Amino acid sequence: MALLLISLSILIISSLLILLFCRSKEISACVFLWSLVAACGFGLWSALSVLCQKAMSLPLTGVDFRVHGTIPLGEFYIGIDALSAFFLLLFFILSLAAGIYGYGYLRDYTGQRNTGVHFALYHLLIIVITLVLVAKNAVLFLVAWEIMTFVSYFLITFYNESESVRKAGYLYLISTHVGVFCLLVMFLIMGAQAGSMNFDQMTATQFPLALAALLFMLAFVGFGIKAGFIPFHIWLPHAHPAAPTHISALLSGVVVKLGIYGLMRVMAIVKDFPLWCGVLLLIMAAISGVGGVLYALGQHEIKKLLAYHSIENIGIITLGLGIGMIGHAYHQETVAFIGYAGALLHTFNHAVFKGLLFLSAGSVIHCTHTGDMDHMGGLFKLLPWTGHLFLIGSLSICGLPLFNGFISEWLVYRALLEGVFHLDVFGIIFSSLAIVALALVGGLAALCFTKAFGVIFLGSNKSSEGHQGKEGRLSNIDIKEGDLMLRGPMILLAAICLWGGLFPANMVYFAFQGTQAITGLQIPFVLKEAVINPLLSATRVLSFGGVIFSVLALVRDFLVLHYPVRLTETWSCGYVKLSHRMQYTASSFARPILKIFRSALVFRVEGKISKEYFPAWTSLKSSVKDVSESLLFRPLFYVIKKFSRKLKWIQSGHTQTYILYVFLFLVILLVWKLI
Amino acid sequence: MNVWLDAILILVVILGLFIVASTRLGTMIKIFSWQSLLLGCVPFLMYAQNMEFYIIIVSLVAIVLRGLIMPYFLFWAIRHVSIRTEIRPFIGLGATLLLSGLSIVSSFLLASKLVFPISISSDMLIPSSFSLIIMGFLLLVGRTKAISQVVGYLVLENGIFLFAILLLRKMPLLVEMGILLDLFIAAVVMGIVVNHISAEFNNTDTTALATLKD
Amino acid sequence: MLIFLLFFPLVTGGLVFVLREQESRNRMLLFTALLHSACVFSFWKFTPAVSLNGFLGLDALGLLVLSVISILFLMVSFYLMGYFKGESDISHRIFITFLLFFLSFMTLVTLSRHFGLLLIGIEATTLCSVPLINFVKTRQSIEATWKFLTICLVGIALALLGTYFLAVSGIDNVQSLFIDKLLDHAKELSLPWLKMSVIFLLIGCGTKMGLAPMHTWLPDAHSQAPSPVSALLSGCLLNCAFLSILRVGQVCHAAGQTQFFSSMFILLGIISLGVAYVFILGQEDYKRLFAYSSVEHMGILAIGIGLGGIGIYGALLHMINNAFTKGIAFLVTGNLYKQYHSKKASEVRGVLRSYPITGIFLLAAFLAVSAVPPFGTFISELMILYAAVAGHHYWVVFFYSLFLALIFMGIADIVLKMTNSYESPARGPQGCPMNATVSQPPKESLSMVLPILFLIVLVLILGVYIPPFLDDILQKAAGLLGGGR
Amino acid sequence: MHILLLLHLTILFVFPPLLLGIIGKTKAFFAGRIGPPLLQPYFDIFKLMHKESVYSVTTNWIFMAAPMVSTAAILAAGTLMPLADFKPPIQFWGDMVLFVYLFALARFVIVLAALDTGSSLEGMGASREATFGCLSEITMFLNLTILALLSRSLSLSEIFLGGLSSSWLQVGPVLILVVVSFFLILLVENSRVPIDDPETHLELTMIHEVIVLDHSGIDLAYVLYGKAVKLFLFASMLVSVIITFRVHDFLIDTAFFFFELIVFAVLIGIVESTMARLRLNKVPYLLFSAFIFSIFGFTVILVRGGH
Repeated sequence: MALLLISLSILIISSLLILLFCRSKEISACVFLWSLVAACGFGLWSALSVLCQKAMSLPLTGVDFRVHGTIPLGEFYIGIDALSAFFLLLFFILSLAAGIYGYGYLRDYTGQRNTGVHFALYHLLIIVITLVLVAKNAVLFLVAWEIMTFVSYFLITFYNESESVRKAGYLYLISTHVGVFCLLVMFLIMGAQAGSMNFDQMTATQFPLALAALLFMLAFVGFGIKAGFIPFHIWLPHAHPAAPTHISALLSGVVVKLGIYGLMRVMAIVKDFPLWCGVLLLIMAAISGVGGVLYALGQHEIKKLLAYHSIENIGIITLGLGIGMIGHAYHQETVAFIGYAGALLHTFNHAVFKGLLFLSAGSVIHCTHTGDMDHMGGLFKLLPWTGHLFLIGSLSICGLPLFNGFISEWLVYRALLEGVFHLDVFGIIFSSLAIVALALVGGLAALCFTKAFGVIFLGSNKSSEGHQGKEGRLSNIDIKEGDLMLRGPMILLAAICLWGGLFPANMVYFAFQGTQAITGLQIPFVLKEAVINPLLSATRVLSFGGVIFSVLALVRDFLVLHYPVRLTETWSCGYVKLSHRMQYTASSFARPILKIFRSALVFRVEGKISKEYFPAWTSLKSSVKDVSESLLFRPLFYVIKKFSRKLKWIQSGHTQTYILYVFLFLVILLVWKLI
Repeated sequence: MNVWLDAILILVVILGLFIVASTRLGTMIKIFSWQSLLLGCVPFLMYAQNMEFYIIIVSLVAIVLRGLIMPYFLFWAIRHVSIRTEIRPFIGLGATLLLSGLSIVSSFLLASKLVFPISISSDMLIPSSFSLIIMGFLLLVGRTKAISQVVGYLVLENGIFLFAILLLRKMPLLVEMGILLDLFIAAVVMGIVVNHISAEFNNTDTTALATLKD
Repeated sequence: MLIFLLFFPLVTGGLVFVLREQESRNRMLLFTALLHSACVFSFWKFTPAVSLNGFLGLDALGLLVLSVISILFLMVSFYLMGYFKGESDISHRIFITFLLFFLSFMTLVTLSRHFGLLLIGIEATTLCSVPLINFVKTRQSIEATWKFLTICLVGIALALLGTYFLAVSGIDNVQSLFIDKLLDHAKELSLPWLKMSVIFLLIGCGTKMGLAPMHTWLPDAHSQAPSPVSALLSGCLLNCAFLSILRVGQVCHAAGQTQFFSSMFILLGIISLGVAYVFILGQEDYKRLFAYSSVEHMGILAIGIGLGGIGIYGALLHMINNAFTKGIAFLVTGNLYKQYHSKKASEVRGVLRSYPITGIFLLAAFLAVSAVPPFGTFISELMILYAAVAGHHYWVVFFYSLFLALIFMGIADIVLKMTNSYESPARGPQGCPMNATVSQPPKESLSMVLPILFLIVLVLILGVYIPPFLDDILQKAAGLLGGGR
Repeated sequence: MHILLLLHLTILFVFPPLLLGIIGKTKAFFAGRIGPPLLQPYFDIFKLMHKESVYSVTTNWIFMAAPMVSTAAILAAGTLMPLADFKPPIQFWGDMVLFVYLFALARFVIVLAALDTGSSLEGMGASREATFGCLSEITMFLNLTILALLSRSLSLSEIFLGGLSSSWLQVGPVLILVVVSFFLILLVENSRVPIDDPETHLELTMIHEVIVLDHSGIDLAYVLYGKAVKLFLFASMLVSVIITFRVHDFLIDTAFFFFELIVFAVLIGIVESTMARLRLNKVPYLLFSAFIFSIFGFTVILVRGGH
């Protein structure tokens, strides 16, 4: 705890220092960098020290820090339990990486805005997120939560010259703020029931099932908006592309995850929910997962694509949570433990690889000055570092073996399959549907990332003629790899991806620690072994694959030495004048699958195809409309606005009418109260 | 004695009806002046048996302020206004009269429901006070000229004063006088604002005063 | 002491009327405000004696409102020094005179222990604010003044009638309108008359307080008055009206009619929130925007009081927070108006870039108004919501949250466009005013910055820490209405 | 024990191309030709190893590494699969997920390699491969779930080595549905007729062949080999589901297993010879029907309570 407080005070002091020196760019940036490293270091240390605790006294707690009742209901009461520690771990890793990247990213920023203020806000964001994670008082939690929303709003709208960024920021702000009202009501109900706004007392309180269901619905909406569950996700695909890269990484890696954290916290507090809550969560998770990845397939802008993938991964995480809840409702704790652990681990993994992907996407955008994938291509040769790191990120996010995504998806699968074994018919139906959904999500994600990686980095460049030299390639001067400040954080994240995939035991153990904090139950040692040992076996399979790979590579090397190798143009199957414009684009790559799912999506292909024999030009454009945005929320906003416009006659401007209101209301009250 | 009191009260209400029915601003003010004078006499009749010094004072002040100074001041306020008739009220004259009639009936009904805790000299007093109040409201809501609204407000005030007479003994003099003075100043301020309006807008038609809206 | 507090501003007001120099008038204003606050602060330590035959007295409720008024008035008078710089007007003299009168009568409202006197105070504040609102004397301001005057006078007439009803209800036993006596004998009051009186007083004072649907004068008056006056209207005058309703509530509570009173108050509150939502969404005039937000916050106060229990504590806290918040908001609009010469939100763009300090203040005002932590408004609104939840008033919870969310949408849309946008068709590329005569955009003078900053700090502190002495008084005041934490 | 493992690996490494040979022979028989020798796939692979390698200038190392990675992944998957009575070298609770994901990894890299060339035709093939792959994956998972439910195990070795022995008696019809569904998936995954014709030369209609259009020499050899192993693994899986009967005699069981595989290869050959290729846009329907078969089977199990 002391370590965390040190880290917080470093952040507070340094953010003040940054503000003080914000006129001088160098000093503020320097202060930012070193304080960030120091604070994150202390923070990680504190988180790890809690996670590594051997003593399993339940409930798992660190030492608390408490300042008694300064305001009614609320008090400054923080403490790290394993759940907080787990999230702190991922949060500090990612904020360190994103922060260093941001330092490198903004160092040569020459715009008019003051980067010092931006850095200070970044520190502030770290502080409030830490507070959200360690708060043990609902009011403190809500305060930190709200401040976080607003601080991140200002970080998102860093480039607020453009209209779209402002709109995205506004959308983010209002949707999350609307969610906050659900949370307010939820925590207040808990508080009223427990007689205190402290989490400790709430945890000790028994909630009736009906009330638990109400709380769950409120939490689902309130935290779901932040987490980006599918009907509520509308802010997400707008906010991520609008924000500066390191902020999008943080947004997707941590801020969105706080919704998950909140849900877990509520589960830790309320514990017993009716079965249908878990089922609902599972269904919504499946919809989010599949929907998110389908929308991602339809995107041509890289950051938007990644944003929709966040929704997908939130879906996977929530699948774990949902099966955990169902298992808990059935009193099948094995299922619950593995489900929660899978959700936790995937949260961590997603933060890492999505951070990596966003940062490398940012580097790509930084170099090419466009986010449109259909204008990229062939960047692997020009940006080898970024390309390799993006590849690692892609492999991880698809959950392919060797990388950390596999481990957590495996846990979720495992939980679902255990669900198939341990539950009754009803439970089996839902868990197997969830398995299908998860499989579909996995497959589609692989499709989507082959598309993303292939279209961006492979092939040759597809940008329009004006942008490039005569050979149809970008002139190499344009595109330069970022320096160590940009590369370093990405390498760190990539290393964690690989480490998490090859040596999963530690992270799984940490996830179990978090699970104990959620359920409040001790996980039997046997179960831990039963989960971790298979993963170690999986590593053996992979190492076997590695051996085979090296043998194959040796053979190949040997043969290549002895037989000639020739370089030519790509074989064009006999077509002449194969131009780089004829390559498969992102749109064309995703078209078959989108056509298959067109009943579930609003998938549009617009274009003009000339009917002549020798068409001079044709153009095609495909787009995927966000159903919940265009069919649910836009009409809703429209109705709200329309309604308010319809009622404007109330303020007609005539004094006489106003006096009439007074009179009429008087009569109404008299009639109501006296007759 | 009660007969006289009842007669005066009936007269007051009828004068109220006259105000509601008249379109000429000057006439309205004059009738209002008469009404106020009559109201000023009510305390004398009511408390004839045990007259006290401060009741006389309050009544006299009311008579002077409401019956004499106020009409004079209102005349001053409309001196510069060219149009002196209410041309197009929001609620037509017939409708206003009808509503006033209704208001009288409903006031009697309402008053019959509410039992006054102590015995009072006339059971007409409360209903007539209520009907004056409602008539004041009708004028305020139905008329477009600022002056007629001021008159409406004053009629409403008269109704309240009528009610206050009931409580004349129970209220300290200070408060009673303060309220009277306050109401008087309120009316004066309204008059001044009307004057401002007529200076700025060249008439006192409040339909022009509807630019501030949403 | 109380009499001194009451008459001192009156005297200095008279003095100001005689003084010739604008500078010395300003100084007199500031001096009065300072002395007034000093007195009020001394009351926190030493409870003043009841004076004037029991007509004047100070209880916890009165002290709260009085302190708020005093602090806000001090800030506004400080702000006015900068606001009037470069504008020498003849009406300045009248303006300051009436400002001081206004202060005196507001003090009267907080001090009076008699319903009649209370009403006199309320009426007098209305009358004093007429010249304040009509300061600029344009057509619109006259119109606004007229509406303010008419509607409020009607309201006060109704309140007067309500007071008489109250007297009637106790005519055979209490025979007095002294608050203390009424409270002592509340159980003996005649019920139908009491109810009538409560309804009339609620409508009457509600008109003054700006509760919908009697709020109609409020946006006009607030938007047309000079910004410092709007701040006073919103932060002080509305609270005075609120206080008078609380007095009625006290009687109701003592008479065991809390339910009767609170149900109406909650209804009024929810209607106010709804009306605020309707007009805040898509509002074009930023002063009207904040005016409607006043309606909203009055609604919140009403709901809080209506809910009882911890809600009353919350409402009283919210009253303090709201007064300061509104002070911030309207003083900022004063700055904006000075800089952009327009009240249209669509003509104010890129404040953060052109005038960073005003921009940050505007953001702070926005955050405070929409109850974002760590501003104090958050805690008080939270407490009110807690009261609703704890009392199982789920419909109230629903409407409260819904309307607050919608209102937030509206305010955020407008204010964020004002602070953040950079291009505006009607203006230069940087969002600077196109007005060519203003070559150098006026920067904020110190006296137009410090008061706002002070208020912001105050609201921020209230958001994280409520000092024990304030807590104590709030408890006491809430206890008067049967509430508490 | 180690010898058994070694035998398992030997079968895994050596046997697969033979299946291709058998299929080729069968097809030739139906076409009335003699056809290539049974060992032709081995010859092909050997021949390709000695050929010149040609690389496009647009390609990166991904293009070269992809055949190796995919082959390695498929072989690694093979270590989880029981063959005949041979226990796989590695088995653990939940290895079926890894099994499927290793195939996904193999597909992933191959698709990337196709995109690496920057050819529009290979992009097309890659798009199709990825699309159909992700659709078949869900059916695959559902089928495996059914099998897991029936055998109450999450490990491939336990499922296929005796886990299903009693299921044919209890819910035989269900297993038939699963088998059909598996068979369809096998066809899709291994790009056989009627989904894809391995011998076609019209680029616009190809799926798998067009992906490896630019591969040559040793790389192509690896691709061919990997494909053969994949077919072998799928086939042995299917065979293990169909024939759960064991005599518990090591030699007989093994021989029987090989016999089944050969019969199966012949069966594929027959299907390929007798059916025409489907139109490309009909392929999803085939996949959906596979999915529906397995859903149907699943429902029956739930109703019957066979679990």
